[in-house]
Amino acid sequence: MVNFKEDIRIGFYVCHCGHNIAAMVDCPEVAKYVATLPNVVLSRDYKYMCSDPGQELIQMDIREHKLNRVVVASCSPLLHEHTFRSATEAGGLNPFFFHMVNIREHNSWVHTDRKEATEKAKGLSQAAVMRVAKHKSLDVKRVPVNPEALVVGGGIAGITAAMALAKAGKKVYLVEREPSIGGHMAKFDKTFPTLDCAACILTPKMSEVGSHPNITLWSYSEVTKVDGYVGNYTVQVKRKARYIDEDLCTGCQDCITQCVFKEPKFEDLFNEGLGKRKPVYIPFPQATPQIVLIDPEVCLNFKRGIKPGQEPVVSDKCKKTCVEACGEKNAIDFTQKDELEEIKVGTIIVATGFKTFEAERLPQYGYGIYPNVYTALEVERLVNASGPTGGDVILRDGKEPKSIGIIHCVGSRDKKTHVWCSRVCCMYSLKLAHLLKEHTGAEIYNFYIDMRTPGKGYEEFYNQLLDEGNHFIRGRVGEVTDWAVTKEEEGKLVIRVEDTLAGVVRRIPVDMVVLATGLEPQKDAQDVRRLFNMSCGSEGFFLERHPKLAPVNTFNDGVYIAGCCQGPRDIPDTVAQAGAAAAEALALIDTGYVEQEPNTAYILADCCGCKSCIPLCPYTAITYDETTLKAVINEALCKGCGTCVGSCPSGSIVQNLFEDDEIFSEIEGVLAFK
Amino acid sequence: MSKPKVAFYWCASCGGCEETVVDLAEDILGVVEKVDIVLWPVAMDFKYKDIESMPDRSIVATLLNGAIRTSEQEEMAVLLRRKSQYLIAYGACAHLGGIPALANQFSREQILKFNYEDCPGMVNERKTRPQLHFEENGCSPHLPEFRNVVRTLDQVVDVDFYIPGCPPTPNLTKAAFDALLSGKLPPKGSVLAPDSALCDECDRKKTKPSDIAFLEFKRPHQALFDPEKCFLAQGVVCMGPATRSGCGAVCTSGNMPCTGCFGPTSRVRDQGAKILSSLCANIGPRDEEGINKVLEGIPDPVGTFYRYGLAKSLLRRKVNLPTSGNGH
Amino acid sequence: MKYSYFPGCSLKGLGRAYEESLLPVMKHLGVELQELNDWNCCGATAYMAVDEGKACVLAARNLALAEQNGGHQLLAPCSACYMVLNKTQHYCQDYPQMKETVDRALASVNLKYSGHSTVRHPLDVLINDVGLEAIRQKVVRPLKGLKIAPYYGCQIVRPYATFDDQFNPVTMDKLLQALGAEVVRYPLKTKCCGGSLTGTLPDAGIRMVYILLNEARKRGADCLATVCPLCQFNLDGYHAQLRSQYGDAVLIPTLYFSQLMGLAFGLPEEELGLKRAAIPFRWRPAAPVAKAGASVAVA
Amino acid sequence: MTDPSKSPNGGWTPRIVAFFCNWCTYTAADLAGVSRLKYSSNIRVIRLMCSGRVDPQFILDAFSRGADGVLIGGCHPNDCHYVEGNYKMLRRFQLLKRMLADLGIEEQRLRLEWISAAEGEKVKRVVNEMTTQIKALGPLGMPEKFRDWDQEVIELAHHVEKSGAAACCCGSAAAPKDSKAEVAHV
Repeated sequence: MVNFKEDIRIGFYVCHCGHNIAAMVDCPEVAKYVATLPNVVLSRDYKYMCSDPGQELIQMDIREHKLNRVVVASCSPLLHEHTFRSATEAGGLNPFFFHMVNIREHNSWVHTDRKEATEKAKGLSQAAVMRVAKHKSLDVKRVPVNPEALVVGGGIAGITAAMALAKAGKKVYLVEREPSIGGHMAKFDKTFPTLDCAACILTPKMSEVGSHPNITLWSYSEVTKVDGYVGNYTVQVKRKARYIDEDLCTGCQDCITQCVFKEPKFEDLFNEGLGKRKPVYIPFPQATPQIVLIDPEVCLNFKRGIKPGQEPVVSDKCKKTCVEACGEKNAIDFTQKDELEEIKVGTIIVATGFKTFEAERLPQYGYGIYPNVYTALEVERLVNASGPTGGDVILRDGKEPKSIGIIHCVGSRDKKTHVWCSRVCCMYSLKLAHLLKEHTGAEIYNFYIDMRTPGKGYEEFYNQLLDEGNHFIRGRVGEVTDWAVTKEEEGKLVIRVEDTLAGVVRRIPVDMVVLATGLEPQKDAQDVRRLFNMSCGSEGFFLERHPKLAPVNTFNDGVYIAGCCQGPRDIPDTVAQAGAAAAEALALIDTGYVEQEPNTAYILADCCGCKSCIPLCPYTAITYDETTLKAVINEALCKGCGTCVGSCPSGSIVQNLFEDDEIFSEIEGVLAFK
Repeated sequence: MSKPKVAFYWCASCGGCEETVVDLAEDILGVVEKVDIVLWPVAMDFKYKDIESMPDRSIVATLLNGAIRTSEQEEMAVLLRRKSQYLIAYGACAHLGGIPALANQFSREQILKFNYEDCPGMVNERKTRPQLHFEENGCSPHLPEFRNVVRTLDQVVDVDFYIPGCPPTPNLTKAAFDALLSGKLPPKGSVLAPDSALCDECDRKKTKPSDIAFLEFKRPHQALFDPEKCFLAQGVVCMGPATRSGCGAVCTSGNMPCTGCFGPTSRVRDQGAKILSSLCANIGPRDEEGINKVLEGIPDPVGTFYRYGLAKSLLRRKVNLPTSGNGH
Repeated sequence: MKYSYFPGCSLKGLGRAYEESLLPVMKHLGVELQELNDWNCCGATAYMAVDEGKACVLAARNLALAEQNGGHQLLAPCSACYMVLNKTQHYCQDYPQMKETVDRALASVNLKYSGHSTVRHPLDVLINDVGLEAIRQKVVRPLKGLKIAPYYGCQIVRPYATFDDQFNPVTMDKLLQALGAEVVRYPLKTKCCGGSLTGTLPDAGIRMVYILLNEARKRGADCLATVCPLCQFNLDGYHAQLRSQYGDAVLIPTLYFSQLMGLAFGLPEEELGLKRAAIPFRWRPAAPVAKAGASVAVA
Repeated sequence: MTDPSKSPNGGWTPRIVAFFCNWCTYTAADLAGVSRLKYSSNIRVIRLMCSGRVDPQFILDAFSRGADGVLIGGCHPNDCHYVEGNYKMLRRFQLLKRMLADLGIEEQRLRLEWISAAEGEKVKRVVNEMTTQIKALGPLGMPEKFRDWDQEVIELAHHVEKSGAAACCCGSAAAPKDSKAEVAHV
């Protein structure tokens, strides 16, 4: 050890962060106290340490006062550790001779007694000063970034992100769970507030994705496993059996026409169950890829009663007119099985979208009880020219509605279901009101809590709807019932609501009720979160790294989020966010490398070879060397959790940045404050 | 020139350490040839006054074994410290507290009450307890004070070196003498034994699998041990991985698991905490119920993990016992 | 299955038919009910409206007694009792001051309420503990052909929906279906029965009774099934007033679900308190088809 | 120098040392800050990458240096950023709390909590709860206890000193060495 006798010279800085810290912590007093501690040669308080002058101050002091350690007490290290490490490095020191104290998020913002907060700041600062004295010089390791990217989810967010990456010349895998990309947007008729035809603006993008040479599109596929780390992920994708050879199918759809089922008779999920399809089908006319698939649950050529997790069994009972129709193309393959593919990518964009609130959960609104109660998404299909009714609004009982009630905030802004505002329902309700009026001329009643129309042209659209003679009743609907009190109500659905503007309880009979169901996380959001090592907010949407400054980043470097999987948002916001996610991924790819936090562990020569640590490592980074009879850590595989270090019975494993002595000093420090 | 003076002394100990000195066998003759033994109560007749009258630092080295429990032991430790150039804590008790330090789980009163009243076989109708002073036949003997706390030697006086073990092995003892006599001494405060853990010299190491996951812990009386297989692989708590080597793996060679008498390596502050950490982390089940089921096999963690090291552990003693007060 | 049983005043008074039918039905299903020794008023209605503290103390005394007897499952068939006991538990949990008031009062009679008891409703026990299948197996005279409007009233699902949906409870629907009856869709199943208004503002109260009965009739119901003594009283007792106010007495009977269970189980009719109703229920299930070994119910 | 365990406003107030994992609980504490939730100031957080890094020595060391409570925060089961470091901590915790009970340390003084990055509210609740519980228990005060225990030895040392010949005592018997007296080794 060359520097064994080197004097420790610590520079300490406490940041006011404007009033954020200074209002609750007496910063000059903290600086005064720290100045009295051993090894501290300089102690300052400063208004904004993260500002350029603040960082320059550190650099200047390192040179002028021959500092060899730096401590900054300011905000969370998750926010500015990198900033100050860089400043330390710019001053000519190894960046890891720096330590940070969190006196904002963990102190000034959460405490109310100035004296107590000041004492706490002193204690935390003392701990850092004692810790930093033990710090060692460490090297940052650079790891190359695989330039290929993965986009998970083929809705408008995934499509946008994939296209942005592909246009920049990067190879992209786009994995979509459904047989076609397009997501929810493909189901919409028009988009608010401009009333663009959703298909007209989306389908060109879909086919662009489908044919782009840089994009490998895997529909009807799911990510099943993710290994590795930023820049170097190994991803396993399950490609579900379509019973169609994707390379051979031309999308002619002759098989569908020739299917032994002359009429479609199975539930068509793309049309929200309002229409029917055959066992061999294509989800919708503009589906991308233009490849059919066979549903083994209902196809006659498979045995009935497939149990979950089991492979369908071919029965060979059908005449197989589809195979005949396919002819020489020979694309139908009843023996196809799910296949697992492994790909290597450097960055991942998760754009797995949302699901709509299940209206059955609010039985007072009668969905599933009264046939003429619809969800908004069903109405999207109902008014859609390519929908099950060809765009005619024909109710489930065959009638055309003369009056329609649209109930807002179904499953939103409600403590019993979801507390959040789903952001899009007010606007899509206005859009549906407009479309329904256009299609049927019916009287339209909107029942709302508040009209929320923030967005370019949104308020104007609301005004237009008011002018069109739609009724707006402010009040949360109590119930939808077929309990008729008057003659006029007989045979109708009665909406009971307190009109909070007029101060009366109203009963409004209508022919059709539309429930503006809110947006919620996908059912398997928790599984997906674990797969990609992300976090979820308490409501279940994926958590961004920082709500303002890192809205598309996650806590897992190299994994980005876009679209409604992060929270409800409309199409323009989703597209913008997808672009931001792609830009983040591009920045990483074009940098070409990532710097890894040097917090890996290593094994000392004194290791006795007891092998206790080996089973503890989830990354199999620890192995037993049969020649030295000791354990060794493969630094490339170590991710720096320190579990082996905490468990080594003879103290023979050291974790860089979190050495035992560093932590013991920190413990001593936090408890030594006077 | 006179031969260097050496002293042996014993405090709260079983006498086993003295045996080790004798176990040097013929080598002891070599030692006796080179040194002048000035104090060795177990074998030779010297008095307190003899030592007291010696000039300070006139003894080259004192090997003191046993923990410190009484005022007499403290006084001797202080005296010998003053008279010696090197004070060596000899054996687990002086080094770590040893078996006597398990008494740190009980209060002074609990111990006296048990030993002079409740212990089976005790006949003491008047419940007489030892007194510091008493008069008998015109004499007024003075007895040492029984302290509240059992201490290691270095918790009472400054210690230069440690020779670990219960007892230390002849090899280590001889090596220590060699170092002393040749003047080739390591830095002050060193433990005179290797700094890796026991597995390093245990033959059973090669039989330990790399994927251990404990599903149960057995205690030594609950099973017949495979004489070759790693004890941990047999589900038996073995302190070896957390214990300094140097003993030559005598226990594991004798088909008994290591109980930790050599104490931790220099890199560990609390031997018990470390073996707990290692054993527990490698338990198989993940749910509390399953984990606790496995842990039923360790009914007395303090006695198991701190068999020799309680006095030297981070907490030293059961924390809620009556503290000071001399309990006269 | 063993429960402490808190009858409350209604089941010993106006709602006696509820107790008379519930006890044999539960016994028939192997459910053991032990009446809480020395129970007192649950604290409902007047008390709760005037002084919540005193009401909670009253309810808590019953809960404490149940705990003392080791009966941590307390069955409360009357809706008002059920709600007040539940409310007391919630109040004691959520408001430390209320807990203090309760503790102090109970301490003066050497009682302690720790919050460990659970208040159960018979429907909850029947569906979740006994199970529909066990009930189905006891049915010897299926209520085939009987159309019933299931009426739950307000208190067992509001404000605390403990075992069923707040807006669309279905436990009794399932139970009645298990008895072989046809359940008509009755959207007013949790609407107010008129409650105490029949005594204080008769016009409003009677109107509610009329709405409920009229809607049930409109939907083809032969009778209403209820879980609440007050509901049963209101729906059964004001037909004369209905005639005078609306010119239409709507002579449709209202029964306790337990009475219907007794009939389906083939229990002796006179034990089911059927005669206590003002509007007689004359419909009877067909006698069981004689099966070898099947128990024959008393006619 | 004032008594470290006295709050600046007078009177004893608990000191809780917390070991939070970087990915979930530390982030949750940041979130509590960003959300301006208010909780008691008795907690001192030490950031580790994973709860699996929490060496039981850290816990004992914290107690022995004056902590009245130790809180460990990790990711929820199945959510560990490092797959299962939290389970390893859970297993240690199960035995450690039993061992601490045997050593006379009350159960409430050591707490393991799973707090996800989204649960700022839970940080607040847990810290406040623990502070209240430990306030009720009173100080653990290990440093004071050590001083108290060693009083008996110091008395003797004074006595020996008084009885003469103490002038050139080389072994400094005057005060027991702090048990942490670091030992260098061969």
